[in-house]
Amino acid sequence: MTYCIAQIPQWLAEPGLTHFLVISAILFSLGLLAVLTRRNVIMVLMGIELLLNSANINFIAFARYTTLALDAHLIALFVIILAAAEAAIALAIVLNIYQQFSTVNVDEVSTLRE
Amino acid sequence: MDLYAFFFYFFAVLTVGSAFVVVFSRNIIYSAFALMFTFFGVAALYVLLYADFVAVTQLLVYVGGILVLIIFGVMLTTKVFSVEMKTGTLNLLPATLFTAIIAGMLIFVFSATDWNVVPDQEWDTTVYGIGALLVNEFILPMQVAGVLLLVAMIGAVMMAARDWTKLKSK
Amino acid sequence: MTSDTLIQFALYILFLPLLGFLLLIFFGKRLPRQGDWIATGILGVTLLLSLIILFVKLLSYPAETFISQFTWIDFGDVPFIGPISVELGIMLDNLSVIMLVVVTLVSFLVHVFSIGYMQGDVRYSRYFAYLGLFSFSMLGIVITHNFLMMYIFWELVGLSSYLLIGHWYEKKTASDAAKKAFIVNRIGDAGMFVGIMIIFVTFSTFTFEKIFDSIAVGTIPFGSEAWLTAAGILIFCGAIGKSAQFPLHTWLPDAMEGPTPVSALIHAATMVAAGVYLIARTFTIMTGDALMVITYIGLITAIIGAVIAITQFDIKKVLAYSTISQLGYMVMALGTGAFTAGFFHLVTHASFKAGLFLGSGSVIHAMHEALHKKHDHQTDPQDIRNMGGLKKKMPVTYLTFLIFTLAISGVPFTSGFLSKDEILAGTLGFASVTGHYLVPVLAFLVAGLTAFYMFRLLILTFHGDHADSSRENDIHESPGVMTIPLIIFAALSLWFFYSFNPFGASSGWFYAAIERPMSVVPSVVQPVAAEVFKDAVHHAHTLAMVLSILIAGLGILFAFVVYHFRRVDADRLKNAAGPLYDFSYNKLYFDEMYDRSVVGGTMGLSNLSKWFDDTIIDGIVNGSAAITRWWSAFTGRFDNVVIDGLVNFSAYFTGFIGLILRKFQTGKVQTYIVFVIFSIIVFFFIFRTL
Amino acid sequence: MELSILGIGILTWVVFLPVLGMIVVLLLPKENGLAIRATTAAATGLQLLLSIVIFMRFDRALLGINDPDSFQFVEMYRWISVDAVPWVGRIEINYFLGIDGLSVLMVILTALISFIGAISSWNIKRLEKGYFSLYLLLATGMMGVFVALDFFLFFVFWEVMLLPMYFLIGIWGGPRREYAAIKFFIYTFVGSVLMLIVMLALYFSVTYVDPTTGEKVHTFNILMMMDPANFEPGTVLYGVDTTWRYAAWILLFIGFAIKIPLFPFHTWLPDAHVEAPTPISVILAGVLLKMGTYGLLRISYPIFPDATVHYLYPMAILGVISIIYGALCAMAQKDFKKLIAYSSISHMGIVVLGMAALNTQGMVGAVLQMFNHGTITAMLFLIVGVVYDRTGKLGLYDFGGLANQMPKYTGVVMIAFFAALGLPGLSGFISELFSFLGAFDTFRTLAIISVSGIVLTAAYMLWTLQRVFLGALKEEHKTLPDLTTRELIAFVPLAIIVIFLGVYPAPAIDLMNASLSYLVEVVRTGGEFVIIP
Repeated sequence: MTYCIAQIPQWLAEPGLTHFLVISAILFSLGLLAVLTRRNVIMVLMGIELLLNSANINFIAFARYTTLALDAHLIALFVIILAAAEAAIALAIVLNIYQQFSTVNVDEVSTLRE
Repeated sequence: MDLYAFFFYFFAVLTVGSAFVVVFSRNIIYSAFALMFTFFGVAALYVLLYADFVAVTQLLVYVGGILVLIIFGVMLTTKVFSVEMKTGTLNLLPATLFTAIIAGMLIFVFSATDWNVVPDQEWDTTVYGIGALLVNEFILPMQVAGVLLLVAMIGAVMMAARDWTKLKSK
Repeated sequence: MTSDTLIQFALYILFLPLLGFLLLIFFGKRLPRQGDWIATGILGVTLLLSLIILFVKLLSYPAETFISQFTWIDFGDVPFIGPISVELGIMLDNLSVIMLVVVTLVSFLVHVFSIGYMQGDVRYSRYFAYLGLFSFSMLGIVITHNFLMMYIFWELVGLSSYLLIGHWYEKKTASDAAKKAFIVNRIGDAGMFVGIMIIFVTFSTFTFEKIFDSIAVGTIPFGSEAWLTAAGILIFCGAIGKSAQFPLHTWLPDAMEGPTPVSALIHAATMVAAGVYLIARTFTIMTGDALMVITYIGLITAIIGAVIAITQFDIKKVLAYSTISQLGYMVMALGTGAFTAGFFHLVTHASFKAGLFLGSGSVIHAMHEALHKKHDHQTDPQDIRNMGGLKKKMPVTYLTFLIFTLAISGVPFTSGFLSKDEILAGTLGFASVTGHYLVPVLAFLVAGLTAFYMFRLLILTFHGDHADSSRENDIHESPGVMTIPLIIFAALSLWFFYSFNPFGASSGWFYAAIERPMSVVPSVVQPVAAEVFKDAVHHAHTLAMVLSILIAGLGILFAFVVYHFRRVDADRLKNAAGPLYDFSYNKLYFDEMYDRSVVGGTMGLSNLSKWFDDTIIDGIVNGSAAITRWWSAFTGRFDNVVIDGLVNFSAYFTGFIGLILRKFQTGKVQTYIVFVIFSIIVFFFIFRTL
Repeated sequence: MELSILGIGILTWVVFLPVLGMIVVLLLPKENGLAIRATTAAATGLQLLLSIVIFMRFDRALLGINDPDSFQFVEMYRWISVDAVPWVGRIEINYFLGIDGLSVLMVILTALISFIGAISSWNIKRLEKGYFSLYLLLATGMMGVFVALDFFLFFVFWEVMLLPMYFLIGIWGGPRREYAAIKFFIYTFVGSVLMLIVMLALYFSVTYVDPTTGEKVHTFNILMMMDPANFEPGTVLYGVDTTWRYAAWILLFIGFAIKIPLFPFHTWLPDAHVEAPTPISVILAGVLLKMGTYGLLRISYPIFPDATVHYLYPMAILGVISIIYGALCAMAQKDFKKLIAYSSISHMGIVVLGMAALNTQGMVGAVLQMFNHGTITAMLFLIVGVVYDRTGKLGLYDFGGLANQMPKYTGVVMIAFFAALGLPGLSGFISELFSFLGAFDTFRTLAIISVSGIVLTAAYMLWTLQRVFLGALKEEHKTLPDLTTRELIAFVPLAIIVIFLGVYPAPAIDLMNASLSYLVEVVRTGGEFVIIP
């Protein structure tokens, strides 16, 4: 019993790679949930940003704890660049959608079906 | 529990908590602001991971750029001062279920895997290294990224500037 | 004159008509008189050349055979088989030089006749062009020295026959008849093709001479005499088709839809006789069994033709069935071994039957003009019931027609008597050697029937009074271009061209020139040996002559009694015969039988194939359609989207998946992502267990 | 023999000239229809010219088949070479072109039909630029298949041919074009997949020792695959008469049989033909079908001689079924184009029968029949196209009496129809004759049965002739114009070839006789050949 009690705090006390990964996993799931469930396109966009962030956390964590090193930093940077571009385009599209359909709810915009 | 662990848990809770708000808040404005805290938290986590340059970039781009864009988007497409601020959900049950499974899966994989961790290395600032890499090995991706940003910018302007109502009336 | 010159002449004879064909088909309409003089002139030249060849050959080289050949296709030394090469070439022996004269003569006279008969036709130049093509192909059959060329020209005469029968193709009956002629001939040709395949596979050559030599030294197909017999019979199939033998005789009466000169040239004198010529050419390799088959086929054909001819009223139909009957006679003669007699009959028959057809053409021409003058388009100008009494109006036609009729009936002092008498003697001799007495009995019966129905035709057409006296005055004798060929044919139907003795041809030049070739087949399957047969014929000869004169006389007498003097009422006879008359009048119901069985069967089979293709193989296989419907009912949300059952399971499966996926196509991005995630989860669990 | 222009081998020119044309077409403005058409005609015309040069310079005595030294106009470059991929070894794919007696006739046929097709594409109305660039790409793919000697390259060309065909049918076709295009695509693609499987199996089984480095290299070289010594012991396809080899042969056979198309795999053909625009039908029947039989002769026969010999009889049976079944189906059709499509099935059956005979006459007959069927069927489809262009109708009962109205046309029709039904004096006869003669040597009964096909062919061809051209002219057709000069340009060369080869086939037979005899020898010694009466 004492063995177990001693174990847990130590596991908690030293945040390592796994901790960051778990954080990123949670962020990922939350982002996914936003993407999946929200009707508002902008909320979906926010979810995507969360997803990208969680991926970035992974990269940086691996950079710190494995041999990936600076390469991972650069990849993270490119992801950020991508996110910026994506956000700009996506919002432009959202504006267009809004002007076209007067709504930004995805379930009402289903012309893709035809 | 040393200082590092403390900061880690603090920012971890900040990040995850505000992310929860982002996702579950019914008011989109709240979501947007909570997103800012998430980005902050992530930036702080980067710092904890010795990624100073990335952290700063995160702050500049996400908080300074993307978030502002998003908030603008919200303002432009939602009647801010009405009660209609609340946004609905769909597919809630299956989506939550799937997401839970995914989360479980991910966490299981991440924690069960025996990562090939190298012994703790102490780093100086990464700015110099990143700079060197950017103009050497990563020169092509950087150029491409630059072009991408340019294209995205022009494209966004073009799309956003098109006046639909006028087009329709014609 | 050397053999080289003869060969050269033969080549001219062969290719001049082709030249005429090409000239007329391309420039015919632009030439003066639409080029009929070119075609006729060319045939005149070929006739002259053939006569020269005939005289030179028979006088200077009676026993020699001239061959000239070149290698057409050379496969070289073929692995596992040995050297194979295909030679084409021409051969001049007594058989072919006589045939050359027959073909060019009839063709030339028919050309002359056609100038009058076809006057003002819509496709005048085309008609002469096709005649040229026919002459070319027919001459090719005559002078070839190998099976391949024989087959090639065999089919080409079929083509020209098709084109000429269908000359007036606006008429459905004409184009039907043309089609029928070609296809029925094709059936025979297919058999011949198989025969040639057997020969080629065994001997790796098509050349007659080489094949005969190989068989003589004992090489036979697949080492069995049965195959040799089969090869013989199969080659004879070609003759069955072309010479309108039973059971493929039905095309010939229909072929009378073509212009009458064409009937004279192709369907009486030359092309249909090609079958007989083929048997004569390949007589050397015919086994006894094959010859027996040939005999009986010929006999059956002779009887069928004669029986049907008795009751027909269309002047050309009567002649057509008489042609069938006479061809049967020739084939039978060759089958029994009366080689020279059979071939002799071919030659004599060519002139008098061509004459008969041209005479009928002359009559039809006159009738047609008369009817045309009265604007009568109802009355059939070919029906002998509408004729009668033409004797006075058309004396030349009548006289020549009378000579032809006497010839075909086998009355002494005609060429027909000479040849027919020899054939009957041959059958008697054959019967005395082999014991097949049915053959001579029926042959004599046919001779009697022939005399009867030919005189019936003559009497109904020319004697008595005209059926409609109002048009009698409009009927005139045909112009000179039409009567002169008739006179020439009539002259050729007399005895003295063939033998100075009017009661026996065996002393004439013809018998000297044509001799039965030696059989080369293995001795176990040899037909009756030539010497034995000759002896038997010699013994039977006098009997045959007496009998044949008697029987022909009887037939003629009977015809006069019934139709001229009307001592016996024809209708009473008809009623007495009852169903037999109907049977004969309806051509023994052969056409109906074939329509039901062969044509119907093939069409049925073809529709079955189409159904099989559309329904079973292709289309939406019933099962897959049913499953599709079940699936759509199950989902309840989709129309019956027809999965195109692309025959095999994989295609069906693809469609199936497509249907499922379609359900997921909601148009909402988020739903899609849900599916993506779902699949990720599935994959995760799959790979975890691995 | 070597022959190069501007330092580039003549075969490369022949293959890629259309691609050059395509580039020019793509650069032209899409309004300039005449220039686009002229470029297409020029590219295919030059291709034809070069193929005639090849015909002149071709050495008739060289054998080819499995002997790399006696192939002609050979070009070989290293195309893809990847060192040391894990568990694959060195990947080596060569750009390997060359022709022998088997392929030379097909090269000429392809160039000829491409040119004729380009001429008859003149009156394509819609989206000319797309049409003609796809058409040129198709021409390259077809030509490539016949000159490639590397299996991978062969496969690439095979697929290159497939895609333009799909679009050409799917966009420029008749009312049910999507259905037909998809059907064509799926059928052919299934064939490709089967071929791909065998190709990979062969690749992993065959090695050769690189003379420069001394290491063992896997290769796609078809000629290497023909040498049993090159098969690695223990690999899938090693040995003689093994189950795997039989299986591989069957897969390949199905792949090719779909293309031929042989009896149970043929239903894509009628649909594709009915929907395809006329020039595409011409190409489809004139060239594409030959790829199947060519593939069998080039790949299945010499690489798997044991399996080939083992399956000769079933193959011949399928051929006979195709002959008779195709003819019967053709007879029941009411649509002009469908009728011709089924007649193609019937005629290609003769090719298969001749090939299965496995002797020189049969093989020569088969390859000649491939060529002749190409020219004759091209004529037949052009003939259908002529009436379709003028009236928009295809039903056999919609016409009648055209012979009087359009005499030149009817003349051409006569030549084509009679050539198709195997009239002596026209080319179809020669090839059918030798196919049957060869088949009779090996399969006596089957050959006799198949001869009934020539009767059926005569029946449906003449029936069609009667229904469409004879009889009385319909009122609405009294103004139909006869052939135009452009149409005559398309018809006359084909008619001349059909007549010439019918009268004097030796030039064509000499081209391939040596190679095909050698192929027979190679295959017969590689397996246990028996004659089946």
